[in-house]
Amino acid sequence: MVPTSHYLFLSLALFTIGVVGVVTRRNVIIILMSIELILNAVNINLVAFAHLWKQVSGQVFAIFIITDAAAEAAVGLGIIIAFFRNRETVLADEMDLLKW
Amino acid sequence: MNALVEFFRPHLLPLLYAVVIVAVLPLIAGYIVLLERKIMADMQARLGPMRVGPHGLLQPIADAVKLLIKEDIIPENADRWIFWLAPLLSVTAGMLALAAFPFGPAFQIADLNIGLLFILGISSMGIFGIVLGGWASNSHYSLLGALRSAAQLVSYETAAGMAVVGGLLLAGTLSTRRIVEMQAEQGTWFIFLAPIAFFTYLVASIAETNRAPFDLPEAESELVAGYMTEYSGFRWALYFLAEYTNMVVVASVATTLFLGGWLRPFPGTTWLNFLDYTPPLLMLLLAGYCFYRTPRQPVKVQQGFLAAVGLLCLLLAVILALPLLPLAVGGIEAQSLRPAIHGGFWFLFKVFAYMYVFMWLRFTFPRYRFDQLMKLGWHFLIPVSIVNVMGIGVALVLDREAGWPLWQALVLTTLLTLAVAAYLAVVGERKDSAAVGGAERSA
Amino acid sequence: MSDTRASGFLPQSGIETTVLGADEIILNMGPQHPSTHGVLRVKLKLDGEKVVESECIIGYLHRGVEKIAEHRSYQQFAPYVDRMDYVAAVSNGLGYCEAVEKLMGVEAPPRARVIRTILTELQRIASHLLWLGTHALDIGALTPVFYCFREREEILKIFEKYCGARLTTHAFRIGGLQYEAYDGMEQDVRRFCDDFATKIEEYEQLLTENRIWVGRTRGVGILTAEDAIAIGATGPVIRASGVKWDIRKAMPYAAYDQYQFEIPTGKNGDTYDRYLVRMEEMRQSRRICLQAIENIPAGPIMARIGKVLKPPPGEVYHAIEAPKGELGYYIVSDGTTQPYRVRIRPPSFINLQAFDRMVRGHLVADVVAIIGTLDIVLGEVDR
Amino acid sequence: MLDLILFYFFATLAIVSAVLVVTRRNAVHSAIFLITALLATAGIFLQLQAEFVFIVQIILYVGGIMVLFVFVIMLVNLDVTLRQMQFNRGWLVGLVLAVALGAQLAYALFLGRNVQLTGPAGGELSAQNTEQVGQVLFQNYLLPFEIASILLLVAMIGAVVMAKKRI
Repeated sequence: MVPTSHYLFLSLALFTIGVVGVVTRRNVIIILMSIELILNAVNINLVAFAHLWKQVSGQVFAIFIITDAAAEAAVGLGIIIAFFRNRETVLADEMDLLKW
Repeated sequence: MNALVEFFRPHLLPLLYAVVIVAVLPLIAGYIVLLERKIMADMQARLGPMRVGPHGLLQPIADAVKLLIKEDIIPENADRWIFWLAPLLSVTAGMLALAAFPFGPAFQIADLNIGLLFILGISSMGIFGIVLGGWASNSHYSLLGALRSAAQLVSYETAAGMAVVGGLLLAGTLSTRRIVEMQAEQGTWFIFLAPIAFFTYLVASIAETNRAPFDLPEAESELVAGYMTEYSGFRWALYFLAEYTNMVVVASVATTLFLGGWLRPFPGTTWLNFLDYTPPLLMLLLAGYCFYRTPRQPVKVQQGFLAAVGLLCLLLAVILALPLLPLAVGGIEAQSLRPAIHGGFWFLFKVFAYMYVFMWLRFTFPRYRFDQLMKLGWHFLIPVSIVNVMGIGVALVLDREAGWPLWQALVLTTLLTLAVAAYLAVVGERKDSAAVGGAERSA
Repeated sequence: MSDTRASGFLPQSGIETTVLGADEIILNMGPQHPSTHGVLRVKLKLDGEKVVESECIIGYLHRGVEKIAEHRSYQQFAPYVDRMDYVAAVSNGLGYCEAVEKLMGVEAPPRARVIRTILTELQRIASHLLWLGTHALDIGALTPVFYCFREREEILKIFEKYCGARLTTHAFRIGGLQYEAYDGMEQDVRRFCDDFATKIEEYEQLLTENRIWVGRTRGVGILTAEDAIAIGATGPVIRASGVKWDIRKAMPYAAYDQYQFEIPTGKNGDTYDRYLVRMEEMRQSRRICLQAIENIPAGPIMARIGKVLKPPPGEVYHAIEAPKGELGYYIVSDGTTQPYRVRIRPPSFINLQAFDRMVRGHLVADVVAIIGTLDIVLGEVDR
Repeated sequence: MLDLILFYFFATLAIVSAVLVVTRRNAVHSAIFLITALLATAGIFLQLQAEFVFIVQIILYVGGIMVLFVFVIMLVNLDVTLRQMQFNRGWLVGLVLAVALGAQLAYALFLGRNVQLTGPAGGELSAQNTEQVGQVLFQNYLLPFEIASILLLVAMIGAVVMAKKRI
């Protein structure tokens, strides 16, 4: 039996790597991917506790998070495509004009 | 050490099955290619491969050797790493999906509690192989091919998913073995209970394995060979193996879900029991045909080869006939072995019948244009399969709550779904002719 | 070629520009492309998948046939004519021989004229069969090509028995025929015609009511009657647009005035109508052959003309209905044994002018269907 | 014993590919490493007897979202970005702060690692994981389920409006 704290340390590691990705990268697509990583870390926590207390509601909530991640990725990529078509760039710090 | 052996004991048999499948699959894929070329030739009033071995039976081996020896070109500034990874991804996705199929009551690698969903999930990974392959070969044509196939696969995966859900409602469970047992309990295959689900799945699976009339991504006339343009030699063979493995996977899903996996046709009705004798008789017929043709072979070695094939069929006939005889060998009642041995035969028979329909459609229909293909998928196939799922749901509720007999409720809902489908087709036709009028004078 | 490079009309190498960013891509089909029926290079300017503009670049098969004609005697030039539309060599030969006969004021004997008609109609069926096979193959139907070539083989056997050659036959001579009809020719042609009736039903079954075939051809590459006449298109291309114009009826030549046959026309000039028109033409050609074999008149097969032909100075224009359209010969003679000028009106070249007008607004997959429906042969386009 | 081996295998695979996702210059490479990270986490879900979440992760995340990512990366395939700087100017500050946050949380976790947590007792994870998830999803969580579907609908419309060239 793997103690639950191992899963918590793993999800913490993924969470920090995700935050590092979001904070340091310039390419918006990589930032979106790091956000997916963070959501994944959260999922591991949920499923780990669902396993600990034998409650299935943890897994159900994990599924809700996955659907939310799907919605967020779709809209995020939609914005990237719309932005790219106008400014030919995908870098976060070049998106500095509120209206062009 | 023995803890490890003890631990692995329950997994030894599935491991053996896995090795058998992975070893036999390239051979089967090769012989499916030969079968396809023979059927294509037969439909086109010609003979097909006849040179290599009797009636071309050694052609797949010749093809495999040729592909192995052929030079393996990697385009100049292609992304070497992804170029190498893409075909592997496709093949592993195809082979992994084979793990959950019950080829016979005993012969199954893993009876997962989420069997069918596992297969759908893994085969949806196959898209990456195509998309990354097209992107990595850094040529305009393969990029267009990759974009087209990604769009096509994604849209037809939804339609296939909905069609499978239609079948699952009747089965009530996801595990593939239980699905087949449910069909045995209800005595009929699910194709008769949910015909629309079967046909939408048939069309969606053709589109999902990129086969004509939906083979847009590698339409020879426009994009030369789509995402496979820059691949050659063994890498191209991997893509080919992936395509045929996908075909086997898709055919097995249809067999398990709609055509009653290892059950013989009409398992429930007792007066049709003579059908149990068909497997050995069929094999005997095949063996007889081989022996009848042996003297006619021009070359001595071909005669020997064909005789060997005849003997093989005879052996199979004996094995299939064994469980029918009322004898008990080594304590096991022979009759009890019947479902196991005949099951494998019936499963493979249905898989090949399903693939015959694939090949038959390929050689009679021209190719769809890309926008027609998308329109068919989104405007017709997905709505019909969703309405079908609702129809089956309503039928089940009527059956359980209102006490209607199941097949009556299903007939009613199927007719309703057909009405909706007809309406969608008519609307599609009218919009189609309007759009065509517009396109003509757009210059 | 330098000017096109300057205008950036050549496709950019590699894919630095993004598929999304560049709003227009130049797609280069040919000259070596599986579906351009020979060495035709088509430069398409695409917006996404829609064709915005197209340009056909020809000349890859130019052999200077008309210039060669000025240094050959009339008989010596006859084999060159077969190499132009190599799919319908017999009708090329018929056109040239009849033009020179008209120039010399000589008339081929009736027996020669009937045999010429039979062979030309068989050649029309063979040419249409090759068109149907390759056209269906481009649109994706793999089977018709093998059925069509099986029938075409029968016709080529008849040609081989008659004049020893299958493709570039050089079957006719100025003034009549070189070879007498081999005995058993009537039986061969009758057997072919009877068996062909069922075979054409087979093609119809495979394609005509096929939903995908109709979807891919109905409304694709529409050419209205006015455009067709303005461009000067002829043959099945103009008849599918509703114009009832066929040289065999308008200006009968050889023995066409003796036989009854209809001229099929289409309504709205799209690929599907051209398909129907050509299929009907094959049936009509079969009817002509059957009527012609009934009574092949006896008599000489060669008019009395000297060994050395010296037509009187003057000029002549003679047009016949080749499978692709109106094939015309304009010959100017200066009284010597060699023509001063031979100008050939190739139907494929002129039908090809309709390509750009038909292809605009369609998708890349339709471009292939439109090239197929125009039924062009590059030997005739480039000469 | 085997559980631990499996766990460490999946854990290292997930962390290594997560690091590679964040550090790769080429967007497609990081997309592939993200796929391996997602598959590793799916393996961990399997280990925690969460079969349905395992397969939903594969179908939805890897089969759906990542295909979208790769599709967009191919459409937006700018080789010019490869030559530009990948990390923004203040990357060191960001890195330090993030690692500090991680260390704090790690310390908190380390302190509480063998605390006996008391949670809602009585529940049990049945072998038929899918049926159980289905029951709970459609009985106790029906309202969130409907809200999630509306969320997806809104997201779909938003994405289409954003990405369409000419509406």
